[in-house]
Amino acid sequence: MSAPAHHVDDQWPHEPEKATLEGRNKVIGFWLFLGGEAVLFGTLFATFLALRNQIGDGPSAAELFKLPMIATVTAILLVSSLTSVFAIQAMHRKEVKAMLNWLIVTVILGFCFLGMEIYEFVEYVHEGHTFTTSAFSSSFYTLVGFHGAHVAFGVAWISILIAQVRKKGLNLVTAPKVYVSAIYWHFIDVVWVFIFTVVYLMGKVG
Amino acid sequence: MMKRWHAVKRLLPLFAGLVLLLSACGRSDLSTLNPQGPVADKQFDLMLLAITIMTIVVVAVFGIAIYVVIRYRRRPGQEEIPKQIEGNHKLEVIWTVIPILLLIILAVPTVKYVFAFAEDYSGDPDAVNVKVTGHQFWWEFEYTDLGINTAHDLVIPKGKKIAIELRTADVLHSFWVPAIAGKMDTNPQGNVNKMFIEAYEAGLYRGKCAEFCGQSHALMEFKVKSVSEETFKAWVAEMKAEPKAFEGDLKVAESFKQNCLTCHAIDNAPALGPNLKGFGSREAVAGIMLNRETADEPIEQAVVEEHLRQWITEPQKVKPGNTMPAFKEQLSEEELDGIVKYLAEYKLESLKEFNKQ
Amino acid sequence: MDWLTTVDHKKIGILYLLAGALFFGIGGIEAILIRIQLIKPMNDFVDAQTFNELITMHGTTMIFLGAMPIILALMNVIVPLQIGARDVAFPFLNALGFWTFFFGGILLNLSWLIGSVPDAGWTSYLPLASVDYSNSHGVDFYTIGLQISGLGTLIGGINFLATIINMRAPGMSFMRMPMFTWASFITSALILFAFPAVTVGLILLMFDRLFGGNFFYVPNGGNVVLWQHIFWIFGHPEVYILILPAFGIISDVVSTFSRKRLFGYSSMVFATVLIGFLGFMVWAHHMFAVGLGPVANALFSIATMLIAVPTGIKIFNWLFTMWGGSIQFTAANMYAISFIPTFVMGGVTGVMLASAPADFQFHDTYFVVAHFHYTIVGGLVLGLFAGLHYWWPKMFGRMLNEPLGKVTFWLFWIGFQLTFFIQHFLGLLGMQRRVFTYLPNQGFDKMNLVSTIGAIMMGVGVILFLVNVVITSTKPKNLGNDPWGDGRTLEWTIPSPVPEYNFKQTPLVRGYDAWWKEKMEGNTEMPAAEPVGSIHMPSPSILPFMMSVGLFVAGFGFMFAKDDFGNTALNFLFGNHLIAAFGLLITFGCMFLRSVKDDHGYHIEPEELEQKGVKA
Amino acid sequence: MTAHDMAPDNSKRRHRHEGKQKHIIAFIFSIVLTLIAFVTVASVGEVNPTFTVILLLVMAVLQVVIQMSYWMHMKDKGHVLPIVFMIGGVIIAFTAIVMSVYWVWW
Ligand code: HEA
Ligand code: HEA
Ligand SMILES: [Cu+2]
Repeated sequence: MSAPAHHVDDQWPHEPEKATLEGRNKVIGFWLFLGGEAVLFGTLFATFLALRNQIGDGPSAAELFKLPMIATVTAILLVSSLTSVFAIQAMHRKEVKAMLNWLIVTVILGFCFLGMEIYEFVEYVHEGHTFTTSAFSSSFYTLVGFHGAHVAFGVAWISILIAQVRKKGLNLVTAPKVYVSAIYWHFIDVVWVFIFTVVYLMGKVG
Repeated sequence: MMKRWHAVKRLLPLFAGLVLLLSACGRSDLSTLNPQGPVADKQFDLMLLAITIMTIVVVAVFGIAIYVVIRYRRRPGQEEIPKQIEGNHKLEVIWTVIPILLLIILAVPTVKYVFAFAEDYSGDPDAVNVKVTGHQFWWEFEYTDLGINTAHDLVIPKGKKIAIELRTADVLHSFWVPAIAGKMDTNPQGNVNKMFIEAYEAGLYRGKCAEFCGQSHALMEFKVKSVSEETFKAWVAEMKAEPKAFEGDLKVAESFKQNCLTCHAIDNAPALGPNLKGFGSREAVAGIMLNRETADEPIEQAVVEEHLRQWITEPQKVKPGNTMPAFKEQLSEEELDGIVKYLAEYKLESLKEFNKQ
Repeated sequence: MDWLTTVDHKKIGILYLLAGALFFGIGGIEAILIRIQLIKPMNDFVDAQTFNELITMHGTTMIFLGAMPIILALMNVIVPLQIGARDVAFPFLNALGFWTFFFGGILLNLSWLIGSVPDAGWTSYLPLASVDYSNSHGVDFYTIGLQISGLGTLIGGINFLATIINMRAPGMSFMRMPMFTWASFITSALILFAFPAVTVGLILLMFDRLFGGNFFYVPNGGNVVLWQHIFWIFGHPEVYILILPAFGIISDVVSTFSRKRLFGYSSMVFATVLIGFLGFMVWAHHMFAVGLGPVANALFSIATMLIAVPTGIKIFNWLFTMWGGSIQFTAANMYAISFIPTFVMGGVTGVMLASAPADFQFHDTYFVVAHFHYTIVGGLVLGLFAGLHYWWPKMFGRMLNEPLGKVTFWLFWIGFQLTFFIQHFLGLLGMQRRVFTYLPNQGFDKMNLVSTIGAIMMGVGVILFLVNVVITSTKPKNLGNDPWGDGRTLEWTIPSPVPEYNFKQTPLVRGYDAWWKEKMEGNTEMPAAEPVGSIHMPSPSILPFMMSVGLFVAGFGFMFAKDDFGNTALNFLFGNHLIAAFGLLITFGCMFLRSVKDDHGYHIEPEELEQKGVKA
Repeated sequence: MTAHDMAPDNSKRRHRHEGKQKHIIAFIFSIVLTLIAFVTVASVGEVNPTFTVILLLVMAVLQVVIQMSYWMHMKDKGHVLPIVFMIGGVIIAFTAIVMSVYWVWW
C-alpha cells in the first residue's frame, strides 16, 4: 500500500489523507475497525454492568475510587484529544514542525495517563482489590485494562509515526497514517468518557 | 393462485393423516407426541399448529419448484433468450403478506402459552412444592413442605400441580419429562428457575437431562411416578417415617455406615450422593440401569440386586465420570451381599402395587 | 514459498479453499465417527469422553474452520472480479487474515495430538467449561485457537467491506452489484459486528481459566448466563454469516442457468440487509429454556419469527427467477435448485423452534440437530458446492467433470436427506442431543441406523467430489472467458484462470448484470474505463505468515504457562511467560517492520500485459 | 494497487479554512460537561441517585456526540459510511448492555 511513486508534490491537497486510493482505503478501513471496537467495548461494558455489584469480600466501588484522581486523568485525556486535533490541523496545512510538536505533546499526555493508571491499579491492589478478588474486580480490571492497553498501543503507534515522519517527511503515504492514528486516539478518548461515567462516577453513586 | 390453493386443500387430509401417524409413534411414557399432562398437551397443540403452517409453506414451495423445474427446463436445441423480468410488485406483496399472516397465527398462541407456562404455583396451597437439584449425574428431589429428600424417582400425585424450583449443585442440567412438560435449565445461585408440571393419569414417565453436562450426560435419566392421591399420601407418610433398620450382621451394618453413609443418607437429610430411602422401590439403579422396561412389568428384586452389585463394584463403567468411588476392594463379598440385600429389600409398602412387587 | 508470501487475492482464495477442505474433511470424519457410535443403542465404539470431544470438535471445526474459509475462499476469488477491481483494498491484511485464521485452526486441532481436546460442546457453556469441570487443556485450545482464527476472520471482514466500498469499477454503483457481492458485503458487516463480541467472551473465559478471573465463577459472584448471552449475541449472527453468502451464490447461479435476470433484485438486496439486521436481535432464542422469563421469551419469539419474512422473499424471488426461464441442469445448478426446498425445510423448523413454549420440547433434542443441519448442510454446503462447480473454471481454468458431478450430487443429496430427515422424529420422540449413547427400546434404534447409513453415503459423495477434483486437475486448461456461455457478471469477461492483475483495463459498468447487458447489445467485451497502462501491484511479503506464527507460539506460551514439564528449562521458559512474550515479540516486531518499511510494490508494463494476455 | 487513481480532483474543491476556534469551543463544552458530571457525583447525597445516574449518562452521550462530530470529523461531508458503521456498532453494543442489565440475574 504505497502512494503512486510519481506523485507530484507541488500542491498539498485539502484532505491529504484521502488524496490517494490507499489513503481512502486506510481511512474507511479504520472506521470499520472502530465499528468493531465499539462492539468490543460494548461487550466489555455489558460484562462490567452485569457484575459490578458482585463485590464478594472485596472493597466496593464507592470505597475504592477517588474522584480527584479520576478527574485529573480525565482532564489529561481530554486535553490530549485536543492536541491531537491540532496536530491534524497542522498536517492539513502541511506545517510539519507544528504537527510533530502537537503529536509529541499528545504522546506525553498519553504517558501521563498511563502512569497514573498504573499508580491507581497498584494502589487498589494494596487495598485488597486484585484481579481475582471478585467478579466486580475481574470485570473492572478487564474493562479499564483493555482501555489502558489501547492507550499504550496508541502511544507506541504515534511515537513510531513521529519517528517516521521525521525520517521520511510528511507525504501522501504518511499523512493517512497520522490521520488514522488521530481518529484512533479520539476513539480512545470517547471510550474513556463512558468509563469515567459508568465505572467511576456511577460506582461512586452506587 | 386459486389453483394452488385447491391443491393445498386437497392435500390437507393427507397431512392430518400424517400427523395422526406421528402421534401414534413414540412411547407414551416418553414421546412429546404423546402428551400425558396439560403442559405437554398444550405444547403439542402448538406443535401441531406449527407443523400445519410449515407444511403449507413447504408444500407451496415444493409445488412451485417442481412445476418450474419441469415446465421451464431447457429443451435440446432451445436457444432463445427468455424475457428478462425485473420483478412484480403484486407478487412481492403477496409473498410478504401471506407469511406475515401465517406468523401472526403462530405468534398469538405462542405469546399466550409463554405466559401461561410461566405461572408460579409455589404459593398455591393445592400444589406440591419440589425443589429439584441437578448433580453430575443424578437428580435430587426435595419436597420442601413435606420434609422429604429423595433421588432418581420423582413421585407425584396425579392431577395436581407440582411447583418445581430448579437449581444445580455443579454444572448446568436441564429437567425434562417429554411426555409431561417441556424442559427448563437448572442454573446456579442467582438464576434459580421455577416451573410446574402435572400428569393427567397415574403412570410412569421417563425424564432426561437435556443440557450437556459432561461425560455421562446421556445417562442422567430419572423417572416420574404419577400415583393416585391416596398412594401419594401413603408414600409421604412412609418416607417421613424412620428408615428401615439394618437387619442381620452388625459388621455389615457398620460397613454400610462407614462406606455408604458418608456420602449417602438413608433418612431425609441432604447428602453428597443420592438418598437411599426406599431403594428397593426405585425404577432404576443409578438412574440408568432400568429395573423394568415399562410400568406393565414388575420390579424384580433379583434384577435390582444384580444392578446394584454391578454399580457398587464398578460405577465408572456404568456411568463414566461420576463421583462415586468403586467399592470393589473395600468391601468383602459378605459385606457387599449384605448391603445389596438390605437396599434391594428396602421396598416401600405404598408403592408395592404401582411397582407390581 | 510463493504461496507463503502471496498477497494475490486469487491465490489467497485458493489457500482458503485448501485449508477449508482440510478442516471440512477433519470435521466430516468426526461426524462419521459420531454417527458410527450412535448406530446402535449402548454402543461402545468410542467412550463417553471421546464422544464429547468428537461433537465439540465437529461443531467447532465445521463452523469456524470448515464453512467459514470456504466462504472466504469464494469471496476472495470472486468479489474483486465481480466489482471490476484489480485487487482487494488491503492485500497485505488479506494474507494476514488467512494466516492467522489458519494457524488458529491448526492450534485448535493440535489438541488431538497433544491429547487434551475441548469437550464442553461447541458452545462451551459454563460451569462445564471451567477449570473445575474440564481441567485438561482442552478448553484452552478452544479459547485460544478460536481467538486467533477469529482475529483472521475479522481482518477478512474489514478487508471485504473496504474493498466493496472503495474499489468498485466506474459505474458499478451499489445497486448494480451482483447478489453474491451484496451478500459478501452484508456478511462482512456481520463479521465485523459479531466477532468482537465472541472475542471478548473468549478472552473472559481464558482469563477465568488461566488467570483466576471470576466472570463465570459463581462462588465469587460470577454469572454463567452471561457467557450464554455473549456467545449467542455472536452465535446467531454467525449462522447468517454462514448462510448469506450461500444465498448470494444461489442468486447468481440460478439466474445464470435460467438465462434470466434475477427476479426482484432490489427486494433481494433489501431482504439481505434486513436479515442481517434482525440477525442481531434474536440471540436469546437459543436460551428459551434458560429461564429468562416470559417477557424476554415472548419478545425473542416474535423477533425470531420475523426473519422468516425477508427469507421468504428471497425464496420466492429465486423460484420466480426460474419461472419463464430456460433452465439448464448443470451440476452447479442442481445443487443450487435443490438448495431452495431443502433450505426451506430447515427454515420452517427454525420458525417452529422460535415458538418458545414449543421450544421447551424441541430444545437440545435431535429436532434442533435436524434443523441446523438442514440449514447448514442443506443450505450452506449445497450452496458452496454450487458455487464451487460454478466458479471452478474461473479459479482453475478447468471445468469439473459434469456427469461425475451429477452422480456426486445425487449421492450427497440422498445421503443428506436420509441422515437428517429422520432426526426430526428422533427429537420429537425424546432423544436429546449430545448423548454418547442411548438405551434400547425407546424407538430410537432403527432411526439412528438409517441416519448413520445416510451419513456414510454423504461421505462417499464427498470422496467422489475429491475424485472429481483430482481427475479435473489432469485436464488441459483450455477454457474461454465465459465457459458457461450464460455468464452475466464481470468475472466472465476476463480469462480463466484469471491473470494476476485481473482486468487489463478497468471496465466501465453500464448497468446491472454488466456483462449480460453488453452481450445483449452485441458487444464481445466490456467497454474500458481507462487506456491500457502500467499496472501497479503490491509486492509479496512473508510478514503475514511470520506474524501468525508469532501468535501461534504466544498461544502455546499462555496455555502451558502453569504446566510442569518435568524439565527445568521448559518450566522456566513457559512459567515466566517467556515463550508467550517471544511469540508476541515476533508478531509486534513484524508489525513494526511493516509500519516502517515502505512497500512500493511493482509495476506490470503494457508490453508485458500483451504477452501475459496471450499466455492466458 | 493501481496507479490509476480515482480520487476526486482536490484542487477544484474550495479550500475551507479550519479554525482552531471551533475545536477549542468543543473542548470547553467537553470540560463543562465533565465538570457537571463530577460535581453532581461529588455532591451526592443531596441529589437523588437515580436522577444522578440519568444525568451522568446524558452528559456522557452529549459529550461523545460533540467529540465525534468535531474531533472525529463525523459531521463533515463524506462520512456517511463511517456514521452507518459506527451506529451499527453502537446498536449492537447497546443491545449487549440491555442484555446485561435485564437478562443476566433473576
Ligand atoms: C446456517 C445456519 C442457520 C440458519 C440459516 C438458521 C435459520 C433459522 N434458525 Fe437456526 N440454528 C442454527 C443454524 C441456523 N439457523 C444452529 C447451528 C443452531 C443450533 C446451535 C446449537 O445449539 O448448537 C440453530 C438453532 C436455532 C434455534 C434454537 C433451538 C434450540 O436450541 O432450542 C432457533 C429457535 O428459534 C432457531 C431458529 C431459526 C430461524 C427462525 C431461522 C430463520 O432464519 C429461518 C428462515 C427461513 C424460512 C422460514 C424458510 C423460508 C421462508 C418462507 C418460504 C416464507 C414463509 C415461511 C413461513 C410463514 C414460516 N435456530
Ligand atoms: C458447518 C457446520 C456443520 C456441518 C457441515 C456438519 C455436517 C455433519 N454433521 Fe454436524 N454439527 C454441527 C455443524 C455441522 N455439521 C454443529 C455446530 C453441531 C453441534 C455440536 C455440539 O453439539 O456442540 C453438530 C452436531 C452433529 C451431530 C449431533 C451430535 C450430538 O448432539 O450428539 C451429528 C449427529 O448425527 C452430526 C452429524 C453430521 C453429519 C453426518 C454431517 C455430514 O454432513 C458430514 C459430511 C462430510 C463428510 C462425511 C466428510 C467426508 C470426508 C472425507 C471422506 C475425508 C476427506 C478428507 C480430507 C479432505 C482430509 N453433527
Ligand atoms: Cu439462532
